[in-house]
Amino acid sequence: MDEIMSRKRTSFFTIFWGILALLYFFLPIYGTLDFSLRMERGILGFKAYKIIFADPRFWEGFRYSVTMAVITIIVSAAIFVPTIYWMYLKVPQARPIMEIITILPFVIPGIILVFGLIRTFSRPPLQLTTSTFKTDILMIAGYVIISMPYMFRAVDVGMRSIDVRTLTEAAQSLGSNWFHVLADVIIPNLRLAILGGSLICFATVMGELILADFLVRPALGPYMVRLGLTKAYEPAALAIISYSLTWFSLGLLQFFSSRSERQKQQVITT
Amino acid sequence: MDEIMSRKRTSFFTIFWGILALLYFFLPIYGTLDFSLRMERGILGFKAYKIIFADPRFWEGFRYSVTMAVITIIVSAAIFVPTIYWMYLKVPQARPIMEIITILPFVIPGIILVFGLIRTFSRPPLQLTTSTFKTDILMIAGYVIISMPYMFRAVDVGMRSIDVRTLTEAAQSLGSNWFHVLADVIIPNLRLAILGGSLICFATVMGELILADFLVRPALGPYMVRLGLTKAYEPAALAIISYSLTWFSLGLLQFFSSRSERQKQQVITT
Amino acid sequence: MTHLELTHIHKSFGASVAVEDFNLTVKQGEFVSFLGPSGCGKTTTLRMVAGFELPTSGNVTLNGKDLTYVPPNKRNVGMVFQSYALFPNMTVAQNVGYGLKIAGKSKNEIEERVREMLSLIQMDKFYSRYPYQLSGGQQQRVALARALAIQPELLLLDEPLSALDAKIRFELRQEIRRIQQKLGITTIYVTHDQEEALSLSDRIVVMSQGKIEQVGNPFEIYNFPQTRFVAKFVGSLNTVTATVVDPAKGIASFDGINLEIAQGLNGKNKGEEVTIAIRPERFNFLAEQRKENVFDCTIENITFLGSVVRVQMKIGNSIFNMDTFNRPSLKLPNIGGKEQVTCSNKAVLVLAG
Amino acid sequence: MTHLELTHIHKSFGASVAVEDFNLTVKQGEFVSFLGPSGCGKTTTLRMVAGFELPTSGNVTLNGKDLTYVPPNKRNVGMVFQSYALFPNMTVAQNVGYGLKIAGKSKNEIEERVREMLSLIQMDKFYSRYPYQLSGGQQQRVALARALAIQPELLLLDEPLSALDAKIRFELRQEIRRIQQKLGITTIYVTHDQEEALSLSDRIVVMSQGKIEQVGNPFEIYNFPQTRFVAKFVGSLNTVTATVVDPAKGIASFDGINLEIAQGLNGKNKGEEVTIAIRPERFNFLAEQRKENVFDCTIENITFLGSVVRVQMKIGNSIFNMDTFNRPSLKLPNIGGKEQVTCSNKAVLVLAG
Repeated sequence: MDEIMSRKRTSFFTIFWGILALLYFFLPIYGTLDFSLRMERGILGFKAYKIIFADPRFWEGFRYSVTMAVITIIVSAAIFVPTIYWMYLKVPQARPIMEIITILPFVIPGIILVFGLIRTFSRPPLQLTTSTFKTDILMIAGYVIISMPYMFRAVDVGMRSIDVRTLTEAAQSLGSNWFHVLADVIIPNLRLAILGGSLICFATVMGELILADFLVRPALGPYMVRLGLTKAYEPAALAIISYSLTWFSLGLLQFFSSRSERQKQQVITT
Repeated sequence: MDEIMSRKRTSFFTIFWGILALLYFFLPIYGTLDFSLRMERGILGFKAYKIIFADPRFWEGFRYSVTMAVITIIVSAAIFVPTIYWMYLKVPQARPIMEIITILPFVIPGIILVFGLIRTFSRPPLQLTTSTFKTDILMIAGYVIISMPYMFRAVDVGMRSIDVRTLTEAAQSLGSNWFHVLADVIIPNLRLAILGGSLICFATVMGELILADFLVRPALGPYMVRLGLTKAYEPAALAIISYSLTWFSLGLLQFFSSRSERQKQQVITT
Repeated sequence: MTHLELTHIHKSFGASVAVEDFNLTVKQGEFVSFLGPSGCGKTTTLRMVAGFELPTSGNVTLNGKDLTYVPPNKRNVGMVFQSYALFPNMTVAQNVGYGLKIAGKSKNEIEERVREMLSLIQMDKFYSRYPYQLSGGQQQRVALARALAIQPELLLLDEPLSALDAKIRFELRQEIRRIQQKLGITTIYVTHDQEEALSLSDRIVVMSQGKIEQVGNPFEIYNFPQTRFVAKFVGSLNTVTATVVDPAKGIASFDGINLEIAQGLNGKNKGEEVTIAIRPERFNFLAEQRKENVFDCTIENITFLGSVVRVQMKIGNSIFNMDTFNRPSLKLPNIGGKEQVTCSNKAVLVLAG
Repeated sequence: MTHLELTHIHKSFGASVAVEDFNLTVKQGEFVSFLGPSGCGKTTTLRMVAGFELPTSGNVTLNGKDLTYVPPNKRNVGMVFQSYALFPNMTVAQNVGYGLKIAGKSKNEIEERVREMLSLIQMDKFYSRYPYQLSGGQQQRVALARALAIQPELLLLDEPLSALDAKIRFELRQEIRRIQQKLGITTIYVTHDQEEALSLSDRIVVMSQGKIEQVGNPFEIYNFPQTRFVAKFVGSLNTVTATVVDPAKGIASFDGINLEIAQGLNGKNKGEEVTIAIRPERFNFLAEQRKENVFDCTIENITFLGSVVRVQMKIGNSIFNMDTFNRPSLKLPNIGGKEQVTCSNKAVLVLAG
């Protein structure tokens, strides 16, 4: 009897928190969705969405941000995967320093970071704001910093779940050189971690506002804000579009991770 | 001989990456610092800082943001510590869901989140924008969401480093009730984790821009942006002040963590 | 004198049954081990005694009081965990004194009791140390002292030595037995290590798949296993399938070789198949004239196991192991050589099931 | 016939010395174990043979070729790790074939060799499984097959069984020995488990604090330990400090009791103190008339250790352990009772150092 009570209590608490979380997160989303569909008085319709999809500036911003996000992901992965691998293998004592460095973008307010970047690189000797191409390089550099915590953490967690050192030695004793160790053994086992980091990276860049705004580049973030200051229904529709994209990405991630989560766990417990 | 070479190669790479990281992070900071001291032509001086410290709006924003940050930290900790403890103890299978939920603020662009919040709570039935007090409640709610990933992750990592379940059972078998288990055993061992989460929370709220801007509250973020749009030297000084605060907090965190890092590690390895 | 009683304990998690109809009576001061492989339900049973799990049905009674639904913090039962579970934020003294502090004892009383417990485990000097400053063995001693400080009516140990090195395991085992005997505290000890169970216990409960296989003292468990599982799990064993030749005289045969069995084959029929077991150490090289149970064998392999030398030999078409003590004067046969070995008819076990 | 040679190997990490003047010659096809407690330098030595560490000074020679500075991927040495280290992203077949793929072998050749290796470890059916679908023991078998697939000149095993359960450890031990003997591959095996080293090896290198204590076959190591460390580390041991009474006849005494020592006390002076060691299994209850080494004792304690019963007894003022096999017919003395025990004068060891 007592056990049944305890069971009930457990599920009561679980349900309670679940509902609270749902309300907290989904009430705003529901409100936004509802609002976005009411552009035409009295009927629910997709007019706001149609307006957005018809706006060439939306597509420009979307294309630009996607491009920037993809480049950012490639640069981040190319920097962090070998660096973290090297750290795990040769200088594990450097980990605390790496952690501090990669936590900085969390801790230093975004605006400050952007001010610093612009201040430094908009004057000689390193003037990078003279052409859009150079400015884009500066954008990427900024995005890499901003998304660094996510990429570092994701790859770090991935590395920690495999025994980097022993796997490397096993591969070496079978004749592998460094390139083969990375390509055959390390990266395939980090696929999920890199994918996870990339998705968060992607979302961060897609929503980034300040850097693009200050460097006057046609990204999606400033477009959304401008829309928000002048229109009523369109920003809501845009928010819903953005949400959907995000959920789709998260769904992908969850799909891949649940498929291989059991693998990982079993590898660890045996 | 070969070993000496290998040693040299290791330290070469370490130094190479170290210098690169330094340049990447500290060049902008140095640039900002240098610029902030040049308000008076030809001499290095603290004029820009004096102007900021003399501005009552700076102090207003500072006081407001600090208050908000402290309340956010208290609310976050009060929500997350018991919830995560409960999750570890009773519903470990809920972890993936919790992770997804708490990653949302990373993944959903900040502006969207803010739009959603404002859209929902500025209309009946839950109109919270009618008085500054109610708006501040909305601010806190938003800040708690925005800083949720940091708080959750920090507490989660802390919980993982202790054996929550066995410690709880040990305390129970010695006569402890739930309150004592939390107060005597769990929270003291999470002090560092909570401190770390709180500091990042603090930094996030201090630098937050969009929520405060849209809800028209006198926080530090909007003040900095306004300053950045109209002045040249003062924002740089403000950036340096903010940096110093951040580094001071990080230093504190590092001081506490290095003191007890060895403890933790030894507990784990023995 | 019955102290702890478990009656018809049954525990299932969803569809899977963890413990089935577990009945046990433990006397005041007795040291009882639950022995079995992982997943046999021994830890689940212990956790039901501690109150961390509730039985699906059945009752736990301590000193005549029904504890089945009493929460763990009201049971006055001391528990020692495999992972030590010392509170990392407290010193050794604070750990040991924690239960007394919770019970609202006075500072002086706590201080005195902590000193007493630390002297019992011979760790007086470690009073102000933190757990991370101790070795695994020292931590487990402190955990033991902490569990005993509250003067529990019952001491529960859940594989307390599994995380330790062989040498420390051996030392601490003796320490646990010494303290248990000194305090005369009723103790339940969960382990998968047969040597621990045999060397520590007054009685052993051998479990498999949620059920009790046999309850008995170490001598009985080792020398008179009642089921095939117990025989296989405790110690090593040669088994062979034999055919009953003469149930009355206790004779069975395998590969055409007759075996005399002192315990007899009552209730078996001629021609029936039985499983015969002989422990490796019960074989000897033939030294004197004997008639019964003398076997011709071919030596297959010889392995040093430390103090014991294991000789693998073929009798008929079956492989048997023989263990003898390793001594420099031992004249080991050649591999491939023919020898004669013997074993007492009392050494031949007939296994049930 | 010298296959692997380690000469004057010395390794230090900063100020701490891990291995000191290590010299060893291993013959083609020999199975050599490095035995010692953790931190004794055994794994470091193995890693220098594998090429994962470079010696501070000294040389590693294989088949007459100096390997000291050859990188690990050019050594053609197979390695098996304690943690299995299978590649989680590859199937069993891909794991086993990986070294051949790297070596640029043809698909058919790889396929054939993989099948051959899987049949050697009796895991043909697991061809397409992933590591996470295997038990620990199966994973370690695959790791062994993977290391052997490249037909290495040398097989190195670093505590390969430490992560496994007792029963599987025992099985896999025999499997490793069988495969090693079948292939005749020179093997170095690192372990802290004396039973593993004794049962597997042709020769054992006992190490302590970076130095070789003794090199010998299992019989020599167990029965004729040359140093106090070896005697204590391998098997259990009674030690007592005795005074030399008659160096010529080999008589020493402790607590006023004389001991006859077959190996003699040459080079010792009368009145000098020596450390005497007797293995517990060398004692016996007095059964026949004897003169030398008969001791009056008081029984202190009796412990079952499974197949062995350990009797703790006091001779003079010193505590000794005696081991006898556990058998139902065994008449155990009463605790506190007086008995007479004896041991051969050949059983008494005099320890150096």
